[in-house]
Amino acid sequence: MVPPEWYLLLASGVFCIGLFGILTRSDALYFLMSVELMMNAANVNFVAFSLYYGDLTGQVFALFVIALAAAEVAIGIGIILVLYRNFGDIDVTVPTEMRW
Amino acid sequence: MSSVAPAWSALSPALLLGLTGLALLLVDTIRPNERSNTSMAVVSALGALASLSVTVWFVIAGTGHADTGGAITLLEGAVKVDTMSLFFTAIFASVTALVVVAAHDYFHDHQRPAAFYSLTLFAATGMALLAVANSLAIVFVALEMVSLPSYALVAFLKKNRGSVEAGLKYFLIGALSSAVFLFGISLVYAATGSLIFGEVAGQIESLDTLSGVAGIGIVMIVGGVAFKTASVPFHFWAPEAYEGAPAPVSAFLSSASKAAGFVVAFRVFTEAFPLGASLAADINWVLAFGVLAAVTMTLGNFAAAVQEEVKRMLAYSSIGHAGYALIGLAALSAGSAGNEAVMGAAMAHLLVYGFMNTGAFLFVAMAERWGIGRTFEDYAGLARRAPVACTAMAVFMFSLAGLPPFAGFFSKYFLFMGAIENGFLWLAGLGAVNSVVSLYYYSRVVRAMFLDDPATPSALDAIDVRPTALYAAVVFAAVATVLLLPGFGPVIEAAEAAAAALF
Amino acid sequence: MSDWIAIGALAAVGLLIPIGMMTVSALLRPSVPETGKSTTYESGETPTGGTRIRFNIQYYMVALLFVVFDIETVLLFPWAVIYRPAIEAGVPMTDLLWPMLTFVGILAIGLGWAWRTGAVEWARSSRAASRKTERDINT
Amino acid sequence: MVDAFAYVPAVVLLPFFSFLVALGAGKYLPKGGAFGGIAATAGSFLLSLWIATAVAGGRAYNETLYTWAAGDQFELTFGALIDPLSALMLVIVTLVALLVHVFSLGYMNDEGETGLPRYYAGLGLFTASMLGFVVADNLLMAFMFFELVGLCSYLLIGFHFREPGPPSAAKKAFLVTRFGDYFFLVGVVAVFATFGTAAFAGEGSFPALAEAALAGSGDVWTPGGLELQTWLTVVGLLVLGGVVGKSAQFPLHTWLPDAMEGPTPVSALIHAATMVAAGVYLVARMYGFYALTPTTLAVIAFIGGFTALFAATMGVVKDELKQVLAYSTISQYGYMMLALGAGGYVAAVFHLTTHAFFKALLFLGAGSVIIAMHHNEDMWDMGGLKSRMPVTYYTFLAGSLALAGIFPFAGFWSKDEILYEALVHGLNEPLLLGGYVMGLLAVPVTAFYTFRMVFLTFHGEPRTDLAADPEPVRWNVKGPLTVLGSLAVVTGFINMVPVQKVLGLEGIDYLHRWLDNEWGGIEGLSSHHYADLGPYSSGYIAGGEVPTVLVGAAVSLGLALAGLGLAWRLYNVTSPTEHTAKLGGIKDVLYNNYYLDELQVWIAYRTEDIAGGADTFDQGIIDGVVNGVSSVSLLGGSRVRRIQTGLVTQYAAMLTLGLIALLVLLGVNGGWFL
Repeated sequence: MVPPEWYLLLASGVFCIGLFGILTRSDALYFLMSVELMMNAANVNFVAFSLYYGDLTGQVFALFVIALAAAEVAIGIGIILVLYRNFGDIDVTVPTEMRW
Repeated sequence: MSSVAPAWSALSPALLLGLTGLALLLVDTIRPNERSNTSMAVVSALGALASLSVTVWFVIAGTGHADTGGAITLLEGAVKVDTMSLFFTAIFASVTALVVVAAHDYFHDHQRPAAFYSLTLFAATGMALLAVANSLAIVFVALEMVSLPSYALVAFLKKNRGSVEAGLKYFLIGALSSAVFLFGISLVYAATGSLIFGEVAGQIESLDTLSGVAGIGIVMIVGGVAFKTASVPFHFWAPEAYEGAPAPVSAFLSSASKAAGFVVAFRVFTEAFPLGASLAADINWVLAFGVLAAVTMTLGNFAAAVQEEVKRMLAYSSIGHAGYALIGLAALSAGSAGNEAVMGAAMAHLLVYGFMNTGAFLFVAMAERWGIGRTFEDYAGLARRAPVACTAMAVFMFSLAGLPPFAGFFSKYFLFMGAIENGFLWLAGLGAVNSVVSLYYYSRVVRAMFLDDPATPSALDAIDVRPTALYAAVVFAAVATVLLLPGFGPVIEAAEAAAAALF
Repeated sequence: MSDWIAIGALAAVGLLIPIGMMTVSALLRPSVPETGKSTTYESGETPTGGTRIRFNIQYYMVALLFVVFDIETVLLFPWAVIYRPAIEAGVPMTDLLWPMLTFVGILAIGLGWAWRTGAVEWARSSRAASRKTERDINT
Repeated sequence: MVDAFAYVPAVVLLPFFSFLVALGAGKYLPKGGAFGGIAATAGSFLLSLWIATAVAGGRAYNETLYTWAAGDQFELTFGALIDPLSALMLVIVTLVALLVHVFSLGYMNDEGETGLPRYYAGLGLFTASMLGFVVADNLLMAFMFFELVGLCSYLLIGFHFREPGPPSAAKKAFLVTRFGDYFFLVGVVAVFATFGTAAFAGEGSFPALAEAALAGSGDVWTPGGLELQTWLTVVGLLVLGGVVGKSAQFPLHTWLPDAMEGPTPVSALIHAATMVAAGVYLVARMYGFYALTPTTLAVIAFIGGFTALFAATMGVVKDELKQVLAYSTISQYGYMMLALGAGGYVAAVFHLTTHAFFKALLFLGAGSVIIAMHHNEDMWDMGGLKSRMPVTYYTFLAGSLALAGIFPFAGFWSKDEILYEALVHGLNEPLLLGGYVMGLLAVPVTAFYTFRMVFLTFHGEPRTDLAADPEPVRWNVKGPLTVLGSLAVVTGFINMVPVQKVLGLEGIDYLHRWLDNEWGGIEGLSSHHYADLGPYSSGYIAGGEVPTVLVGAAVSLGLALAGLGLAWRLYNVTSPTEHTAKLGGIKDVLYNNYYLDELQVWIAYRTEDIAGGADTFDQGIIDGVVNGVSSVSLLGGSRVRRIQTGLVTQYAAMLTLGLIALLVLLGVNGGWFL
């Protein structure tokens, strides 16, 4: 059996890749994908430790997370659409009318 | 209570809110082309009020109270109805009712207002669910259930660049924060093997080598909570979202959504990560909340002092108030008898804040409805045209500033007092200094409305309509703020009882 | 450990075969460059306009609805898996059925609302209509 | 018989109803709701008299009337505490409020002011809050009404809100007093934290608990193992912050002169007789607590003495009638603080009483002059009003004689007693003696500026056409002036301690006996008890009590007369000049006289220099500090807001950094990385 630390390392790696994407990309779609990556990193943990502890909660919760992530993407795409209509771009650094 | 009714009926406040939202969708499905703004508003307000009355009835009947058999748990312990959940559900339902009533006038010329009402009610359902959550899984699902409609609500004015920009920023920061939150939950699950609060608490003390994992997880959960409560450094979305969103939505987010964040924080950090056990595992989250509270109230108040627009000032002031309420978590110490007093005071502050802050934002909604400008100068002389509303606004401002004898003074007083009793003099002192700063910018509004002259004589001619429902909501919020003076005794007692059940 | 060798071998073979076939064909076939070969493949039609056209907005609407409802079905599978064993273990039918019916019911209300409010009505957009007539004139 | 004490809430509520009536229906009432206010304050006054009679009948009252909120650790209650002190204060406040209401008919209604309902509503609310403050039976309730009083003064000072001056003066008054109030609030919290109660009187009251704790019995909380005496001193000083703000003591006195922008009756009510009195009253109310901490008492005495002198010197150079009165108010409250700090509880209350009457009188007299002068307040434009408005002149003169401390007017008795107390207690306490010397030095200055004002205003020849033909005033102005004028003459006789001591007559020090619970009162709230607690012992000069009394009285009266005489020489001429140096140029004056004049001029110049310096200090340093603090806050705010750049990716970055910072903080704290 794979030691649980490895799963933790994998999940952390994926999470950090997602975070890196968020910090470096200004395209809204990349932003969404990066968030998905971070959520799936959490899912790796859930499923792995569900197996480790012999407890189904983690797996079921991972399913819920997938569904919620999809819903979040749906909302996100909707907002990106109206963003494009109003600002003519999906670059998230463009709308800076409100600040300070 | 629980002996005569099935146990699931303890969830009826949340269910009522959800069913009302669904009913609105059904009605709109059946008659999609009729613009029935009024009936929609009435139905949603009735739903929220029904939920409120059931909640109040439960509180009076003692549902979930220790005297009547203790908290009611459902769904294998994932849901728990107790006094605190009812207390917060009352806040959510009241704010929702105020907001939907006010929205009736705000969206009077909107094409499809039905979506607004159902989204608001779905978000309220999520909040009510948050209040009863007893498992990290439910917490996350309910949190998303609050967040997702909120994103859509902020961006509800699809053709308004401000609204869209606000929605985008809110969504992006929100998505990032919920991912962080989720990862935190997964780490806690990895360390303890459970998501139910009680079981997590049982494991925390005996973590041994995994305490670092759990610690990182807990800090990430703190982050998720801080996002929902708009606390520094997760607050960046708040000024923009509150400023750009339609004002009723700002009211909803800054009052109800913030309270929802706090109910999660209160429950998670007392039941899942109890202080004594956390300290034994070297996870001093009180320190984290102390830092957050200090930074949050300072940043919020100082930034609010230099704003030019009233709505953005209110946004920052709302951040400052999150800092005050965080004292409820930051001023705890293991095993101290004063813990319930300080947390109870924070809850009472959130209730009072729910009314006064909602009222203030709804006043801004009224100003937007009239079409006068957004800055302090644009409010000059407003009291001459709208004396009742301006008096109400003055009540909100003074109460927010914590000026005696308004209700805001009492809640803040009890809060600082509790912090001092628990040995956190520095937090209370910082809070007092910040209150002084806050008086400056709140009184600017009052001065503009009552003492200043309008820039041009015709500046106020825009006020030609009397939005009845908005007026009603604002006045009702003001009356509630005032009525909380004599009613503060029962409120603080209920809050302290709710907090006592947590420790 | 031997299981992993098999998997590794399978992966190696899976990679080698297509790469080998492409290499061999590239070596054997004659090279005859021609404009018709480099144009976009449109099922035999002559392509019109650029490739960077704006998609109809309703394409996204349908895609959104699809994503949401598709993913929700993920939650149906575990339920379906335990349904029969649970019945056999003596759990009352209503306890099993009602939650899922409620869930599907809520989804149905949402879908119905989206449908009735025009999210899936394809031809109502005036821009789409005008574009369609335009293309008809061209052909 | 109906119990008088059952009507205590009514005393407070009557003016509150007049506030509601004026606010709600003032527009439809004749005179903008003035009569409602007059009726309400008259009712309150009569009830107060009845209550005072009941106290004189040997009874007292200390009840919790309403429990607002009862928390786990502490509770908020409303109650009423009626003892000789509060009964006396009730009578003073209601009487002055009644007279001010009547006077307002002349000053506001007859002058055709607009916004009268707002004005009378403000007066009503103000009176109600002040009365609530007076009857408060615990510190928290007192604090709330204290704040309300501040709010009302904000509303009333800024009454003429369309002009530039009043709103900013109102804001300043509000902010400066609130600055003090925040210390007060912290003090209230500290009292609660220490004793678990904020009640003023009774077995479980906080002064009693403090006394017991100092005596070694009883257990109270102190932060961080601080020594009890030190902590009590800190608490006392915190509460004193509010007092210094409200009673306009150095360095928080700056708001009061500005507050003269308000209508004159408001100045009379707020800045002479009641609101400013609130601070002093509060110290008197919890004197059982202050008496326990010698350091606090010394601070109070020193602040008081310094303020008395400092403000008096500034009064010398002011040209506007109300400005002179404003500085004299600050100075007189300095005397009261000096008395309290010197252990002269009765003397302070005595001066509070006499001052309330003669200062209200002077303000109303000034109001009368201002009506006559069509709202010109510059004294250099007046002159010769004596023959044209005799009622105003003679009442004003009575008030001035009282203020200057001339025998036998009210102010003489009370000021003399203050100085006496400071002297006999100060002989063993250097700091207190310093206070006494400053108080004594202020006496001639006070007499000088008071009579400079009187002579410039009423004597000599009219210097402008306005002064030659003043507008007449009606009964509603003269009536209150007459009442207060007689009071200014006779109030002093309620407490003739020097006479008693010198002649050996027993029992004519009525106020002493009143405050010593001789007729009735509450155990532990008597001047006798306070004297037992106090840290001071008495010393005498010239070999005994009687000579000390005589010497003290003679010195202060002599100094007052000297100041009066100086003013007489410089200003009681047909055409006084601002720069008195010209007097020296008159050739026909005798050499000796010339020399004397030179001296006078030199003294006047030096005084003016000092006064000018104090004024500069006041305007430059104190205001500078206040402004500096606010601009630093605003600067901080505008720096802070810059982190909100509007770029969402930067938000994400800062959010991540914040999270990492939290992780590192907790990690290092919990030792995860080890």
